[in-house]
Amino acid sequence: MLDKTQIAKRIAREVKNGQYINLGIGIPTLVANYIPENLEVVLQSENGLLGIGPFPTEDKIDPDLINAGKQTITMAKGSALFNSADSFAMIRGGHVHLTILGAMEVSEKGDISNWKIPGKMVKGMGGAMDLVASADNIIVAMQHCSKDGQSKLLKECSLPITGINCVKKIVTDLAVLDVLPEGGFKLLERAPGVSVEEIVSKTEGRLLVEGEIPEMVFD
Amino acid sequence: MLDKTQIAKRIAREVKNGQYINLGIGIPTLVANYIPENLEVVLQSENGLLGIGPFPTEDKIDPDLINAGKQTITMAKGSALFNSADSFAMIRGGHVHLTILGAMEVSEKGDISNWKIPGKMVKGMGGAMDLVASADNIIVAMQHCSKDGQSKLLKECSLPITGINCVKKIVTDLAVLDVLPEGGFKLLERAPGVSVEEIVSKTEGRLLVEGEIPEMVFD
Amino acid sequence: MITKTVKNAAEAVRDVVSDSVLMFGGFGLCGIPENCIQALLQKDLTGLTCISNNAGVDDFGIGLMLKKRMVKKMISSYVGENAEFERQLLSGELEVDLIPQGTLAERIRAGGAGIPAFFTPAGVGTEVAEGKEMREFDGKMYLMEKGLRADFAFVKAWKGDTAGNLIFKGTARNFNPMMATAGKITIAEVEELVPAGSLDPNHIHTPGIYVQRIFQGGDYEKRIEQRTVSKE
Amino acid sequence: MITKTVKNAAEAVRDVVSDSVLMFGGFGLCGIPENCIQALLQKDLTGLTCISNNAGVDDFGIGLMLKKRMVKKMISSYVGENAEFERQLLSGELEVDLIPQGTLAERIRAGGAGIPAFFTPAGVGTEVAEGKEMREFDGKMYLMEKGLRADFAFVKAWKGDTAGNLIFKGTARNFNPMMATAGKITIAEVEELVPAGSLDPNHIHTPGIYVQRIFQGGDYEKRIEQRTVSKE
Repeated sequence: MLDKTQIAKRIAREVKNGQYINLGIGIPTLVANYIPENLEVVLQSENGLLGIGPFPTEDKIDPDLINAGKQTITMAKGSALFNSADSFAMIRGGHVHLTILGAMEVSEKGDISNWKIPGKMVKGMGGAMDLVASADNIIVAMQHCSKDGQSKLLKECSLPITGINCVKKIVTDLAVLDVLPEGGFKLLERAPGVSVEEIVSKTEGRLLVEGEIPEMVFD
Repeated sequence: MLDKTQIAKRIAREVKNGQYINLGIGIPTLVANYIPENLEVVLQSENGLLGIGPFPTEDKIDPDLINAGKQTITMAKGSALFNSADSFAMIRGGHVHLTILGAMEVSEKGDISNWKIPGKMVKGMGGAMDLVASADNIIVAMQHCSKDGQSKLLKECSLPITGINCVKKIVTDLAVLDVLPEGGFKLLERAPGVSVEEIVSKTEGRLLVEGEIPEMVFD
Repeated sequence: MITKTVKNAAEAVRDVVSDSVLMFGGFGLCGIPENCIQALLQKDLTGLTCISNNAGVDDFGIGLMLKKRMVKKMISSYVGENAEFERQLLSGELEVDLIPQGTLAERIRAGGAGIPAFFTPAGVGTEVAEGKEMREFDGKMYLMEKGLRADFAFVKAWKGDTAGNLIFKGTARNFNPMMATAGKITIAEVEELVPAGSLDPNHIHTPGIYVQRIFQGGDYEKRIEQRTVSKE
Repeated sequence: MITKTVKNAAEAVRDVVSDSVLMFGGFGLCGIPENCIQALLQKDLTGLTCISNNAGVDDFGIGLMLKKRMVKKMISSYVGENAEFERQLLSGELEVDLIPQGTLAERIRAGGAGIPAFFTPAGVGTEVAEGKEMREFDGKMYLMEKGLRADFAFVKAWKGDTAGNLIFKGTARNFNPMMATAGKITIAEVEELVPAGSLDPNHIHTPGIYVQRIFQGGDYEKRIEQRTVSKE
């Protein structure tokens, strides 16, 4: 099983040179730490920054410089600031190449739920609905099952939807999977020590398993 | 009869303190020269400037600083630059209080034609259609009649329309007229030496003449 | 040059009345109009509709207005940092309209820009689309969303001049510039107020035409929600 | 940092082919991409659709492309300074789509911003409205207008960095920033190209994400159409 850091490390391998990337709150934010140094990428923060740098040292903290998770940040070399309308113009217009975000559920059609649990939790969708409706490539970082063992990779999402037919790839604590254009999950890799059988049993949606499924390797 | 300078001077009297104003090409541009010095107003240039200053002296000419008539200009104190989308957002959103522009024809319903003579002249509408569709107060500077003596204040415009029900006031070489909300021109003032009868005879659209019509006075 | 200066926050908010629609700039607690919020808290207001990306936290920002029960309705995209908010919402004391963040930003821009409606893909297939017109363009589905305006917009800038021109700092810009365009009366509080002519016209983010009142605020707390640091 | 630098205009326009849709920044001759236009004139292109507020003058700017019969269609708001244009138009050699200037600017912004359509009051009751959907909002009539994109957008900035960030000068900004967002490939020529990190992030008008290629242009003529001066 992968821990959060390993999920982030595995997702970082999906990043390509020259990409502009939006990272969601939680595990996705960690991805920034593991992008290979030889790749040149720019991180977008939907509250108005292209070029997120590392977290500041204590003496460099600036309350006027935060990311979408409200964390204090710095600006990378060559960054640019803009307002929220311009930020989502950028997102909606398809200029951001890759979006990485968390999910509560993903369906075999690529639908995603991550903003609301009726009667229980209402935090709001923030920028997630704009991001998933607009990005060409969406990778989800999530746990394969809920705390009580229910699969979160479903035939249909049970929670209110954030976006439809949008998720392209999922990295969970158990596996890496593609969402096929025609529907269904395709198993690509399994976490160290996790069997194909376990993944099959913990995936409610239609799962395609073809040939030998390699085990992920981490340094 | 008023010359162009006098038309501009007369229109300048309509300007109120604190207004943001867009001046069209030709006579409207001249209005800037006659706004009373005790009034604080800001001139908008739709190519991206709030705060048009005087024309530059020879040594201050900057090809990167022009007005919508492509004339070299300067920036007034406290001005701001922006792009064309932001400029028309400002215009369309009703933030510009007063628009002064030229016209080929105006109808008694306040329709205006000033962008095209079919088969003869096609310069384009530029920003005029946006301006007349958006401004609350539109004053037209124009000649009362064409060169061959035809009235340009009509029942219906004969040329392609720039905007409908938008002109509020007209200053011609002969007269100052309101366009009434219910339709029709109302004569307010006559040019020095011009009789009410002449204005009546040269106005094709419905003309309301009530009481004594004062003659304009210029210094 | 048209002068927009008022003395302080109290004078700036003097004519805000109950049941008004208000916009507040800021993302989380970053770039919020702290002085105006404090001045509004001094007034006896109820029934307000507040448009703001977030709803502050329990003891700061718009959270204080919620606690004082001044707010009838919130229009926001994310309200996750505020327990009192969640309580009022789940108990039905507070009306809430949750809007995707990009749609919220664009609706405010549209409101200020005289665009009554536009189409966006955000929210297609979700409960956000309920009751809204859907339309296909080039094989993709979109929702129609409408422009938003407010009776008063409260924005916070870094620098401003007496003509109302504003410059924001860092990511404290966020929703402030669009909201400045969408208020019937826009009130700007700035950390530093300078005479007109002191700011480079090429650096201005919000032209003065959008600002009806401006004042230099004080005592900015600029509270940080998630203080994160790197080791040296 | 992602580097966008190319050597010169010829390299920047290398893959522009006939029948492409091109956008050109500029208002009149102010802020036009002079170097890119010159490089395009060296190529054997026909059937181009050019989106530009104006069409240059007879012997400069896009006017030179018209003279060389490279252009099949112009999409503009005002073309009054170009006699050759008027001749080709009245003779039917050139297709022309005349669009209100604000609608043109907003359609380009919408194209770059993923907004397929929006409503505007400009053109209601005129021939611009013919064939377009009309709709009433709050008692006022509006037209539906669609977003515009291009295969290539050519923009001219004052300063730019190797990451593609742009700063414009004076009113040479005009249509350039929106067009930068609406090109599938956006090519920026700048008067001064500096290393990434040299420009203040708060002063940038066009973030580098929109720019695929950038180079430092030269020999700017910056021709003035209406030289107007005051006496001292």
